[in-house]
Amino acid sequence: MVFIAPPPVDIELLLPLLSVTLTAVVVLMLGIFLKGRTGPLLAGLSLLGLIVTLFFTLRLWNANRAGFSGMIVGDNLFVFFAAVSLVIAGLAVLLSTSQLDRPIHDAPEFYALMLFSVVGMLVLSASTDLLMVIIGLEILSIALYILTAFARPRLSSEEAAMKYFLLGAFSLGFLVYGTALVYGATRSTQFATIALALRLPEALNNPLIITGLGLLLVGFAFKLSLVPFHMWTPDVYEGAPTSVTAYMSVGTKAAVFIALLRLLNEAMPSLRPQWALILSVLAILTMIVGNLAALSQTNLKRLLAYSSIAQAGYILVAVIASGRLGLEGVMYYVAAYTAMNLGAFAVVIAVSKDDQHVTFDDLAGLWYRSPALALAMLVFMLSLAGIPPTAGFLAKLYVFSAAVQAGFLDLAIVGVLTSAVAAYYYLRVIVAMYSQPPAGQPTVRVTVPLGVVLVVAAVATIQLGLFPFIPTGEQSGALLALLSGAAGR
Amino acid sequence: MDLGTILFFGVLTIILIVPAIMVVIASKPVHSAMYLVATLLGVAVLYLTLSAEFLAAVQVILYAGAVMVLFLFVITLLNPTEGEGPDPIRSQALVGAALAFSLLGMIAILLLAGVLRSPFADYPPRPPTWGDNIQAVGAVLFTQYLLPFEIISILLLVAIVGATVISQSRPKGE
Amino acid sequence: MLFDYLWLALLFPALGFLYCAILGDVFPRRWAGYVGTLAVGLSLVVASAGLVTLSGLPEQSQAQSSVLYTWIASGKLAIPFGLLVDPLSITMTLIVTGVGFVIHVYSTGYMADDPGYARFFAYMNLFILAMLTLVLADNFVMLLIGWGGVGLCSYLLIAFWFERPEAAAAGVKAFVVNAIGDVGLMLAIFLLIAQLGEIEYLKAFKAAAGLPAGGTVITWITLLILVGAVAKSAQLPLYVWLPDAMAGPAPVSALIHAATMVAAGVYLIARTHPLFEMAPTTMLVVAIIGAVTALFAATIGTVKTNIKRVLAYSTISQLGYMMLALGVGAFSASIFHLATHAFFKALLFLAAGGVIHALAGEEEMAKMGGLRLRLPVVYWTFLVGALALSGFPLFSGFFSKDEIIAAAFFSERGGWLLGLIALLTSALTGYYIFRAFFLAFHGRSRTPDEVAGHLHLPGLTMLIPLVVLAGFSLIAGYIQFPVAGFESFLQPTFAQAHQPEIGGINYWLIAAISATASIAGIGLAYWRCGQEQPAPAEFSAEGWLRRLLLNDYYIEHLYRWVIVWPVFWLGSLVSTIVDPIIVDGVVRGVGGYTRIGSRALGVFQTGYLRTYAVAILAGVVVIIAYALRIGLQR
Amino acid sequence: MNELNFPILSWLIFLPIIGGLIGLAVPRSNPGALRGLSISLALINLFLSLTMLVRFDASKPGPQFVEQLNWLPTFSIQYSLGIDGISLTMIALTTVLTVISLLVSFTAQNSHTWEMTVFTLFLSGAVIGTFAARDLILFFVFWEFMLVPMYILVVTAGGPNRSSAAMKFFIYTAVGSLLMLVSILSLHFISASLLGRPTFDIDTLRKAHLPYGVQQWLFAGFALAFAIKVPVFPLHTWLPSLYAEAPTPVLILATMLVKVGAYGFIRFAIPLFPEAAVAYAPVLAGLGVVGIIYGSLAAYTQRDMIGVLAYSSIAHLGFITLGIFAGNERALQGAVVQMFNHGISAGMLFALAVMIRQRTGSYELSSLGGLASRWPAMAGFTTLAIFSAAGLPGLNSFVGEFLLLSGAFQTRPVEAIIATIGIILGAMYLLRMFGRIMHGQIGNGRSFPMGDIRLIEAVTLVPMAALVIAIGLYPRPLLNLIEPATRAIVSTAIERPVASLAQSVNHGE
Amino acid sequence: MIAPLWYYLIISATLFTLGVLGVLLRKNPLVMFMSIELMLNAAGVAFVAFSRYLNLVNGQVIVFFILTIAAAEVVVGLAIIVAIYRTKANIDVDEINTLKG
Repeated sequence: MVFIAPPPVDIELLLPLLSVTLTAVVVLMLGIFLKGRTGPLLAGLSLLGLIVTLFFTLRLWNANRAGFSGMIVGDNLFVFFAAVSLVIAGLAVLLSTSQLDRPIHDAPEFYALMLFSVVGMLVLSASTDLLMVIIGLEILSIALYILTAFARPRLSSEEAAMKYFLLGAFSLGFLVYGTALVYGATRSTQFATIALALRLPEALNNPLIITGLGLLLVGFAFKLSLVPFHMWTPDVYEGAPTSVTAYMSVGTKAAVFIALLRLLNEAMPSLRPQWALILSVLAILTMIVGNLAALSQTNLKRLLAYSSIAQAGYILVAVIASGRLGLEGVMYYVAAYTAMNLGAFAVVIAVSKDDQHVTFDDLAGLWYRSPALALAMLVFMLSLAGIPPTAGFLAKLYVFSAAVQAGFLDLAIVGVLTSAVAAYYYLRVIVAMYSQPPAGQPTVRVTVPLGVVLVVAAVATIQLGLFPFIPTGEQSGALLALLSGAAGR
Repeated sequence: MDLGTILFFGVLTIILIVPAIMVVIASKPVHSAMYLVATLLGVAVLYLTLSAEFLAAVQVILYAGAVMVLFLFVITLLNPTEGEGPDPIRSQALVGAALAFSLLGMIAILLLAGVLRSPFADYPPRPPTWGDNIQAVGAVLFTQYLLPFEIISILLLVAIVGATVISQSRPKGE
Repeated sequence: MLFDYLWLALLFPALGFLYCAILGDVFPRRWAGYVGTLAVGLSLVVASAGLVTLSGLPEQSQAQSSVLYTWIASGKLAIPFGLLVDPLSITMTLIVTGVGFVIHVYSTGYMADDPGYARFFAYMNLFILAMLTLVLADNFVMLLIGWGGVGLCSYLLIAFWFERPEAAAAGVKAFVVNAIGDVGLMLAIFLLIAQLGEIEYLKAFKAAAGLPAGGTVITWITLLILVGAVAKSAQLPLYVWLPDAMAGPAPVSALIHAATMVAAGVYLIARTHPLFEMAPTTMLVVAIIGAVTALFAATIGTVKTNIKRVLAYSTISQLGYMMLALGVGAFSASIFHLATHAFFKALLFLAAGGVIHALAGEEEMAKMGGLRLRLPVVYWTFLVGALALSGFPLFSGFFSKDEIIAAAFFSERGGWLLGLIALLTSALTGYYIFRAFFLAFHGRSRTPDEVAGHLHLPGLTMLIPLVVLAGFSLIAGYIQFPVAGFESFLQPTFAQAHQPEIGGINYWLIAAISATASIAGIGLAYWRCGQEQPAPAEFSAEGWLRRLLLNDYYIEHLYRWVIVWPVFWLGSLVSTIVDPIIVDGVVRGVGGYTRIGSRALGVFQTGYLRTYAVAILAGVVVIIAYALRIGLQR
Repeated sequence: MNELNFPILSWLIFLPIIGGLIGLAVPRSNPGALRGLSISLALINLFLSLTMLVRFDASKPGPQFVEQLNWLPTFSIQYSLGIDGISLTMIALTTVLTVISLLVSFTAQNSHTWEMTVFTLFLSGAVIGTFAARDLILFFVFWEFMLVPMYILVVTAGGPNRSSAAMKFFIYTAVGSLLMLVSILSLHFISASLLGRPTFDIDTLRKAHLPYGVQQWLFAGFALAFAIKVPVFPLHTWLPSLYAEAPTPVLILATMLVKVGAYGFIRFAIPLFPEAAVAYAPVLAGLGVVGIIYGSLAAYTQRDMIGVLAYSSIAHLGFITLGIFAGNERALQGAVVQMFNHGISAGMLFALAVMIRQRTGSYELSSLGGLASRWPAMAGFTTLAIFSAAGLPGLNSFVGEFLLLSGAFQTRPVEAIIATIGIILGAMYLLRMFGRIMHGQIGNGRSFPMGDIRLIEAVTLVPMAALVIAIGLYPRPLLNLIEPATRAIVSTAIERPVASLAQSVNHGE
Repeated sequence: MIAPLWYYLIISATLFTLGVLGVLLRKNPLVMFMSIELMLNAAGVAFVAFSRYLNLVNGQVIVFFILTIAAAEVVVGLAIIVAIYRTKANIDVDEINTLKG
């Protein structure tokens, strides 16, 4: 019998994970015991759990803990993205309560799964090991597969779930295979160790590593719906319940981008030219295809899906640029994108008659039916289009600044030109609201939770645009050093 | 490498790859499932040759056992008697196949080149230093991989909750 | 400064304009006429005072600048708002205010029944203001203000009866053709600024003396000024607007399109004569344009049947004379003719206006005839004007015109050809004006009975101006006597000019020939039109020559084909094809292709799960291919 | 802080914007309150700008009424305001036109007065912001934001094709301005290495002497944005369609929108990239001239008033472009004066167009005619406006045109001559329009119940008419205001680079 | 008995490609799913082979986790397929394409 020494457990670092998990379990349990319309109660409970978690998360500010043999880290980057993820989840919970005429069946499971997906996001934000990344991604993804199917027995919801699931699993295959190759080349899956190994020229020159990198990027690209790995996105976004669409459009991006950022900068800084090139191509394709495809959409959910593809392209530009501006750019963009995209989806939920098909007709004459809602949507659309003084503008400014500074002028130019194209479809939304007289649509009822989301999102969109708050704090030493090293090059 | 080894691995290759091919081309899902079991068992044998006894056992029990039973269960539940219909996007499938084979070629080249340049690819390798496989796995699993081990339980919980909620029958139009 | 009060001459018409424009229809309408007339009268008084002051000055200081303020200052360029008083400008001022005053008086009667009474006087006063600015300006740019202002008033007054499409069109034509002249003048000023840096007359002339005489620069400057003069003074080839301008009321034709504004071109060249004298080429061009225009317009005048149009072509012809005089260097003679012409042509127009007024707006001579007895005062005054115009001995036109013809023959810049043309024109002048005279006043009445029965007999306000102008037409020629009085008055202005000295036998010989020629013309007119029944051809368009003349030698057609329609076609081309289809087409094309690209992308989004998988695989293959390229390099 | 110890520029910018925000909360059912709010804010703004006019010291070099705050330190972006004579002129004009635009929109009975009022306020604030900003990003923020109220105005209150027109306008200008953003960022980073510190402040950036090759690219980015906004031929096609669809009262203020493009050339593109500007000047001046002729020709054959005015704007802005790129101080000064004048004369024409449409229900030239006999006072104002636009000597536009063309004549004679000839075409299309509207007879069977100019309408027209005449006769105050600023630009941004270019050519030989 | 590293890797690549092919060619989601299992197994083979040749046991531990993940995926995936079958009585992926464009 070999005695295995118990490893040290950093409970503070685990607290956010634990509290969300605990909330999820409590919600599940209550669902078993309580009968009737439990939705609002469980939503409130979930919100409470998320707020508590947010508290635990923020306590880690400037703590810079690494734990569990380098599996996760609790740096400020984690705190920021975890906080964003928690806010996203909170707003999504509020959104989900508002689909009143489409009650969420199985409320306990719904909220529990949502909370579990938050666990996945937290894991992703913290992980510094490819295995943890895979596990986090799977928790998040599996929860989302099921949430996508929650509008069943509507076929489109199930179809979306199946497409999402099969392609997701397909891409997982690439991700895992890539991990295997990286492991073969560097003897480890841990970022720090990989980076160390890659300092040696023989590891760097091993074709396994570049192949592995490529396959890993495929896995990430799928989750971020980068072109050409994006094709599931519009279908899934259309088919899923709108509140879930809203949630995954922002949540996945936030969590996966931070993981990607860590992988590239902490594990593979020495492969920067290679991944920058691959990602540049993907970014250019994404910005072009995402925006172009959105032009001819008539279903708002599909339109926003393509829009989110394109937005991911812009964030990716900041990732490629790296450096201080790039890092802050990703952070800022994700925060801004959260506010404006969730806001837009909130409006979509408010005006939609049918969970799947939300068209421009549903928006027609909104300006005359519900001016406040129309103004909020105006703010969100302008922000998505990158028009000042909204957060979307500053976000783009960040991205393009970072790109120009790092010498990626081509990315910046493609970015601005596609932004102009993007303006077209965002403006079409505005035209629908402001230009056409109402055609007998019912007056819009905005529920309290939805109103809260709208106000929070709109205020955040403008507030971030005018007085941006970018909490860099004392960055986790290693990452910032790497970043500044990359910028200095 | 002696002849016996070559013969052994030659046979192993056949019992691994042929069923794998059959998985892809068998017309009935139930046949595919059976061929998959064969492949999985073949992989377990591969694990054994690599001194991963623990994994081989898990592979047989968990995969060839539990997972495949689940598959067969679903297949019989759905009972898709007729084979697949005509392919509406056949040309596209051909493009896909071409891409897949080129992928195979490229990955094979890259892997071989990688092996050639790896400092550790000497054959035969040194015997494993970890001693008893199960003990070694356990030691690593509960120290270095403690956190993933715990967290993967959440994944399983998610899967269980998800599977139950989604496969519950519910009257339409509710 | 001596002439600081002179700006009052500008102020009164300005105030008159403001009153008529703003309050004219608020207070009783008649007041507008009184105020307008009074304003011009006061200007006349100021101008007379100016004349008195000027006469009291020694000759060498008879060019006084009085600067009100600096109008534009930009860098080294400073443009003052200043008045230049010298014999030339004071002469012009007197003509403008004097004739203007008389015509204002006349208009109070003539326009009495017009609904736009106040508006009319507003425009007229504005015109006086602009014209005075033009003649009193002490620099080119201020001249341009007056120049543009008179153009504006001309437009407004030609199109005064804007309900009539032809009047509105005529106004536009006048303004646009004059705009060509404005552009020429502006370019001349630009060239002056660029080359000399001066735009005040006196300084510019001094600076120009440094330029090589006959050089390219001075030639271009003068040619461009000439473009302006030609447009304003309705010379070939830009005369086309003036005949149409007769669509305005008769007093307008008298004041603007006979006496004052059209003479502005002549004034301009006289004003800038130091420049022209340095450019012999331009002088020759001026002379040729003048001579040809004089003959050309006179020939057309012989066939026109609209009484005001006859007078219009006559005006063009007479302005041609003045140009000719300028071209041959006889600046004083030109201004002299300008002055006499102002009186007798104004008289003729007003008299014609009396006829038209009486006939309720009828201008066609085919509907006139035999008015001698019905409108005696008009008849006699028209006769005086016609005699003066035709250069009948001892009438004002005789003296001034003969000086020009003599100068054309004997000046060192003249020549026998120019002289002959001038003489021929003189004969034609006698013919066409008396043709009109006879057609209108003699013979049998061709007026429809309902009109003839209700003649609007002119009142005193119309008759007195006629008589006054007739008096001036009689005596104005004598200001030159006893010894070149007018010329010596103008001497300070033209001191530096090399004016031809023609006296003695040459002058009297020419006078005799010219008088004979014009009397011959009058005789011919009497022979053809003086009978009870005029030659029937007069009112028809038989024969190629008559058609040619009636159509202005088809110059109008030429313009239409070469300029007007091409501009319109080009414009239509731009509006209908180039802009919406080509230029915007590119823009929309980009948008369209973007949309097509968008649809094309939609085609790939088949909804088939496996399509998406193929896309993913394609991405993988590309990335792995890249890895292959990189990985095997080293 | 500044001369007044009062952030007057910020007030000028944000008063209308805050007013607009408050206005959004005023219900539609209470138009009176909104009118009162908006017009009083506009009047306060007018008063503030007049205060600045009084307190502005034209003899002092450099920006005045400066305000500076660190806005986004991460990017070293400053909230930095300040004006010179050119900015002040434009701001004052904007405040005047805002008042007039609002008043006209009140008189025009339109179901969208509410939108017009609220978003006009936003537009006004944004336009003033562009003129006051001295930080490139701050400028860009206002510049982009400017599009939004205009866009909303068009899509809510516009004509039948409003969506596509507004879209073309937005996308077209967005393409240009986004490329400018790339230029701005490149400038920022390149000059950061030259200056040793990153900045967006234009006065500091001017000191970074960029290499000529870099300047060329960056200038191109700026020039494209400004050229689209001006608009310079052939980038103009958004303008006629926008004007055709936009609610006309708004166009009175929107004339300032295109001025921002010209202003951008003067304030940013030329001083920041002097050598490149000199090198590109022939092209842009040439395009300006083409625009004059092209716009005039198109205006000559338009079927409705707004079309004529739209293409006339293109022609007039062609003059301004020529003036800016003539490379001559007088021409530049003339261009600025013309920017001012065009605002007035075009504003007046748009105001009159609104009044005519209100009385006759149409902008179609073919359905109008003979209005002068029905409404003489309106005809009088129209006459003044038309001849002001035509550049009649003695009226405001002549001053600018004269300075502009006489200046341009010295450096670019051929272009100046063609441009001067363009004046003839200008007279042609303007008089054609005037004649079609005012002259002739009122179409048979038509009766127009409304009377002549009402008092509130006169209130909008008289100030502009007064400015037309006053500037025509006594332009000195305006010129004195502008001259130091233009001289500074010319001496640093045109004469020096020309000299240095010449020098380098000499060295090269 | 042990084969050279390249052998394992080639086997793994072949299995991986066969899995990819299955996803691309089959219309039955169950078979597609089985193909994905092939891909994951291929990765497992590579991991274990590397683990053996690097003489590091953690590769095997990672495969253990991957097996678990695969199991979880199977559970959920099969549930989704069953749910679709309930709704549509057909699970052919080519017949399920209401979402497109």
